[in-house]
Amino acid sequence: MASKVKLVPIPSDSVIPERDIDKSPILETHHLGIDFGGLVAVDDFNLTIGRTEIAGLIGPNGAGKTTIFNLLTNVYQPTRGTILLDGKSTKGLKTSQVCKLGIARTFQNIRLFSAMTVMENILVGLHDEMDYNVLTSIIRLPGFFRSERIARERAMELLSIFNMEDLADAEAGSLPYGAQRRLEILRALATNPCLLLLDEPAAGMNPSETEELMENIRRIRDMFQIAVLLIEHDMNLVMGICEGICVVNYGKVIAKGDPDQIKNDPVVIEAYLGKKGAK
Amino acid sequence: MAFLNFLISGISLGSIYAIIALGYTMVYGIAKMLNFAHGDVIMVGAYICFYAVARYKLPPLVGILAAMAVCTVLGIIVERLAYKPLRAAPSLAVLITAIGVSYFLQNSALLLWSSNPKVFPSVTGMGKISLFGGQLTVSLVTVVTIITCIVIMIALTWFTGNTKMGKAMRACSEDKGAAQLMGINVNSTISMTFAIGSGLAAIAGVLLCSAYPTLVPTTGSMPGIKAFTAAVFGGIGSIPGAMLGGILLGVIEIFAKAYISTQVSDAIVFAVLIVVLLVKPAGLLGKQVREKV
Amino acid sequence: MKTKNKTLNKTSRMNFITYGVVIAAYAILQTMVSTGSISSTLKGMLVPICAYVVMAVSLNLTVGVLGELSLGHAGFMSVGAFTGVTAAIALQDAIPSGTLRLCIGMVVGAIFAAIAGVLIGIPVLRLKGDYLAIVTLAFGEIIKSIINNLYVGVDANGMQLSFLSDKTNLAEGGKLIIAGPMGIGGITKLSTFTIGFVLVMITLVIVFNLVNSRTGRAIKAIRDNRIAAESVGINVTKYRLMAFVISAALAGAAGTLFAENYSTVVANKFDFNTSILVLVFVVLGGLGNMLGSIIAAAALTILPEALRQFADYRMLIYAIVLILVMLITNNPTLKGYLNIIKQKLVRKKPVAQTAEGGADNGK
Amino acid sequence: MKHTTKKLLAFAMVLTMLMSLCSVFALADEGAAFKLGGTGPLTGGAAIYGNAAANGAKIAVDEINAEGGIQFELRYEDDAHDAEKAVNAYNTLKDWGMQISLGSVTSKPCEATSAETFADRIFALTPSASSTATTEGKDNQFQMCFMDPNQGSASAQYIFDQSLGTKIAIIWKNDDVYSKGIRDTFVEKAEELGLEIVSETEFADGNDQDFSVQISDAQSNGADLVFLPMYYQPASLILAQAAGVGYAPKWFGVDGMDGILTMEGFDPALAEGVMLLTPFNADSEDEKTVAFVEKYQELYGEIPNQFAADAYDCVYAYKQALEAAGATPDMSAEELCDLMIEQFTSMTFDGLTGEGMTWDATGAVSKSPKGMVIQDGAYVGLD
Repeated sequence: MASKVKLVPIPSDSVIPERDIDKSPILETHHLGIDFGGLVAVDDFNLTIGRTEIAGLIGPNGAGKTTIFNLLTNVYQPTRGTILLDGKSTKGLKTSQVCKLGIARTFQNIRLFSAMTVMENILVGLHDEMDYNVLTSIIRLPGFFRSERIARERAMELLSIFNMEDLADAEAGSLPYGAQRRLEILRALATNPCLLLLDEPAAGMNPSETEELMENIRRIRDMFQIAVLLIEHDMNLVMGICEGICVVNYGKVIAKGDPDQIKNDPVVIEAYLGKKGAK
Repeated sequence: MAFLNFLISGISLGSIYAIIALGYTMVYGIAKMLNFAHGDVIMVGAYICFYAVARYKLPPLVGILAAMAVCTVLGIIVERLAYKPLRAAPSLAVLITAIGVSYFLQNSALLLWSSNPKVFPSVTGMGKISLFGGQLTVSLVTVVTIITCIVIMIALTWFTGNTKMGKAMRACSEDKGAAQLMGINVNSTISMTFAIGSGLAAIAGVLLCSAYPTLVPTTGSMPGIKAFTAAVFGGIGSIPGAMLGGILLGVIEIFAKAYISTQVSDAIVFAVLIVVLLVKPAGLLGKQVREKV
Repeated sequence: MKTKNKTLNKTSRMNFITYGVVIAAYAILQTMVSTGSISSTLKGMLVPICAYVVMAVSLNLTVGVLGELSLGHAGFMSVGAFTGVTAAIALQDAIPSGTLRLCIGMVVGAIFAAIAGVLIGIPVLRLKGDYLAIVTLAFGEIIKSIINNLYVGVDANGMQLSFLSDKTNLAEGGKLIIAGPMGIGGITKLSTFTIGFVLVMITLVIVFNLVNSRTGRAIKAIRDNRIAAESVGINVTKYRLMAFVISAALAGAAGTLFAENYSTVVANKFDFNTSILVLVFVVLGGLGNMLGSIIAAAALTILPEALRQFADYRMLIYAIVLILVMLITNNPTLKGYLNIIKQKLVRKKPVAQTAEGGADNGK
Repeated sequence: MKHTTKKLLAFAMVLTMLMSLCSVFALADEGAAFKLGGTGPLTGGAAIYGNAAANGAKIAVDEINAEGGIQFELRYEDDAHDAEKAVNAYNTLKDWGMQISLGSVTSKPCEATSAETFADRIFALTPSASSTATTEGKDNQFQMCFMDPNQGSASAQYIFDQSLGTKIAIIWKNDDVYSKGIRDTFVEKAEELGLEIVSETEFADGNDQDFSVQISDAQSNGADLVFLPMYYQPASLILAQAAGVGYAPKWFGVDGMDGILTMEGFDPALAEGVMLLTPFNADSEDEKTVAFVEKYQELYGEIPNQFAADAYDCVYAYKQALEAAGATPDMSAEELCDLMIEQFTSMTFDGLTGEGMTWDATGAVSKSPKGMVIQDGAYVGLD
């Protein structure tokens, strides 16, 4: 689709797809940083993501990628810098409030509600779509049934994206690994996000599954018109679907650009691909 | 002078809590279970010592050793029969079993030794030490209690730091799976922990009953709960924490009685515990583990 | 759409079984009571069993559904018992109907217990795991200590409260309701089995309908994975507190029901041991399994009474039964043996049926 | 699967228990003996009192049955010092066919069971539940011990009369009806008499081991007499700890203090000079008492305390009343109840715990407490 990219002005140096250029970016971070004790885990992290961009965040193990996700979702409060989601600062918000503003995520080590069914997992994601209150649910007023019915229909629609309708009643913890990863993505989508953060979505998948996943990520983006930021070690996936890539090492951005630029960037090759090649 | 007096009483009471708390904390550290029967092991220890010294006129030291031996064996048996089969079970199931064991020990004691209170013979003698021209009187029991507590603390710290078994214990409490892979026999290490904890409980029982010399089948329950509180106060799983928690709890209890109200002193003790945990959610010396996301 | 119905059916079937069991038990026992074919022992235990069932179900909401260990549930029962009974006594002249007074008492008890739940929940729920457990224990003890030192009287000028010693100075004709450590005495017994049954049913409706709603799913999500729940927009603090407070309120109502069944109530009744007793019901019945809690509460309340024939040994036997049940239901090896026995029994079932007639109707 | 296993197990448990309850029910049969029942703490923290009462009553019943006249069948049920369990225990006794009751041993449970015995018209004579609420407003509830208020004011009066002390300290048990009841009337009477209370401190269950603060408070306020309205177990700790810090005021106890000398391993020197009001004295030279103490020791290996003596007296009082009324075991509980009310309000009874006891219509006993002082490990009358 949009392989043409353009440089975004200061401060981010990021690239975003051409189609998003005249819209305001969905996410901007300015000089974001966090220290754990004396250790600087992330420093001066600037990134801009376009409305419908699929962006990649890569870097060697321990580079601080997941920490950046945790900063974006306010699991950790940043020591420095600001995060602007759709132009609004998320400073001081709780993780749950950030989610309500539109950032949803998956986790590197899958975090499903494993004792609940697949359907229930999605329904938890749809929590805010339902408008009845506690009293309505206890007395079972008609509003409860109406709201529940709509939510369940919506959940089935979401499950149909990955053809998982038949698994609706299965216990989430009993699903095979790949299905768990997919369910986690659907649960994130259920919260109606404008930015989806995927933490190693292809981990543990074989090449054909990865291929399918790439297709699905694109499909989700097109269907929901949302931005996706993903952490991934599988270079085929990253290079295959990401429009803009940000490379971090030791908590700092070392390169930004489109896949071709990254592939040929000597700093990246030395820090990341180079090391891998040397092995 | 009254202040000093209360402080000494507090440290003495706290030392007993601390020794009991050590048992709780060691078992928790390694088996991740709250052994609610620990308080009742104390009671058993005190009864054994009572019978040895008062009935069979054995020297106090023999009585203490007998109590330790019986409690150690009791600890191992209870662990084998009631806790070991549940190693893979959810921690709540183990908790309820421990409560069952506590009921069992209390009711066995009631049948074996009747409900009539026994007055515990002094194992230290009734001596007193007068300081500041008689303004401050400290009983010998108090001195012995505090010294014993310090000795046990030092010995345990040395044991866990320098012996093979102690290191195995620490390894098991960090990560049982990894310890097993390193060739440590996890089961026997856990049994050993129970044995040591129960042995300490016997000493605590003797000291408790020397300081407060009545003995009934429920003697151990309230000190048990207080010591459990102390262990959490100091940071459960931490040996110095149990020590600090125990002594502080004893001192706070006595001070609350002396300077605020004898009626609500327990409430004050628990309120202090709550405040401390709110400020330091893992206890005074506990390690704050950040959940990895 | 087919699957949707199946989900509904599966959970609701279990709920309907639970309602069914409770209603059937009530019908049978009530018939026995009215025909006089019930022993005084069992009859006397009907109301406390109802109260303990409500306690167990409400604690199961905290322990099983929310996933937090509470060791101070009896504290809320205590708050409910004392406030509810006080309300019922204070209204003695205003409202002649005992049942109405009891209902008002239970509502008052529930409200006060809920308030206590909020006050305790806010600090407690900042903690996790065993630390949370110990703090609930601490609060339970604090509640006990406070009520042990609380004096409440009523006279023409209204309610008089004092703490530590009786300074209520009641006017002529006034009466002291809560007398510190002596608790409340001379209570007119208002609780009946029917009211107890109604309270159990209300509790089940509240808990089941709560659990099977967005609120309940949010609470279960927090139990399963707090961080993931936050990441999908669940306000963790709010829902944890909500579960805790509802649980406390139900315990409060149970406390009033319990206290109104005896002529006297003291704060020491609702101590750590009572909290533990209720926890045993919950764990034995199965976490999150309300029917299990109900059966366990009833069985373990009856058990010590049924063991009276063993005289001195009864509490010892109770302890052994408790340990054995925990071992059998939780140890894989022993559970295996049990399954083998069960299979054998099932295979022999046709034989047994012919031999003993309706012997297995009881299942 | 797991749940099914548990459920099956639970069902099995319920079934067996229901069956065993039925079997208890079936046990009730009409015999030639009066069915006498009582509840008391036979387990738990207060088990000393319940067991003593049960043992005392047992001895009396065995003696009476051996005589061949009136026959009793005695049954004591455990109430673990808890109102709920006391009512359960009472109901068990009712199922058994209890005709006359020994109430409950401790005050709070007795308050609960007395409401039941009152409603069911079963006559009850409690050996030791001393709170006013036990008998208040109930015509068929009687006590063998004195009521708490009597003890408190009698103690204050005694201290005043004998000029035993001018500065008085009180240590009492904050969560105990018995202790609280005595303390309240003691303070009231002391104020009236102009006795000065210089220190008042409390303790409670679970907080009843360390008394250093209470003792220190009494000592620093210069109390020359310490009043201990409590049972003997905590009292023994107070005495020991006071001795530990060298504080030796006059000690004044109440009837619950009796038994302190019988504690195994207790050093009588600690109790030297302790004064108490008690109706029973195990060291008495009185023939009946000697025989009772001997028998008790032989059977239970311990010296009986006042609870045992009170329960023993209860059974003999019943014997006297039943004989006087010409009651027969085939009478219903209700018939016996009316007869007993009539008898107890009119008869005079001599027992171990007092001579010439009488009861008024409220159910309170009138017997005079004896002032005792402990000298050389034995009670000596104070008068």
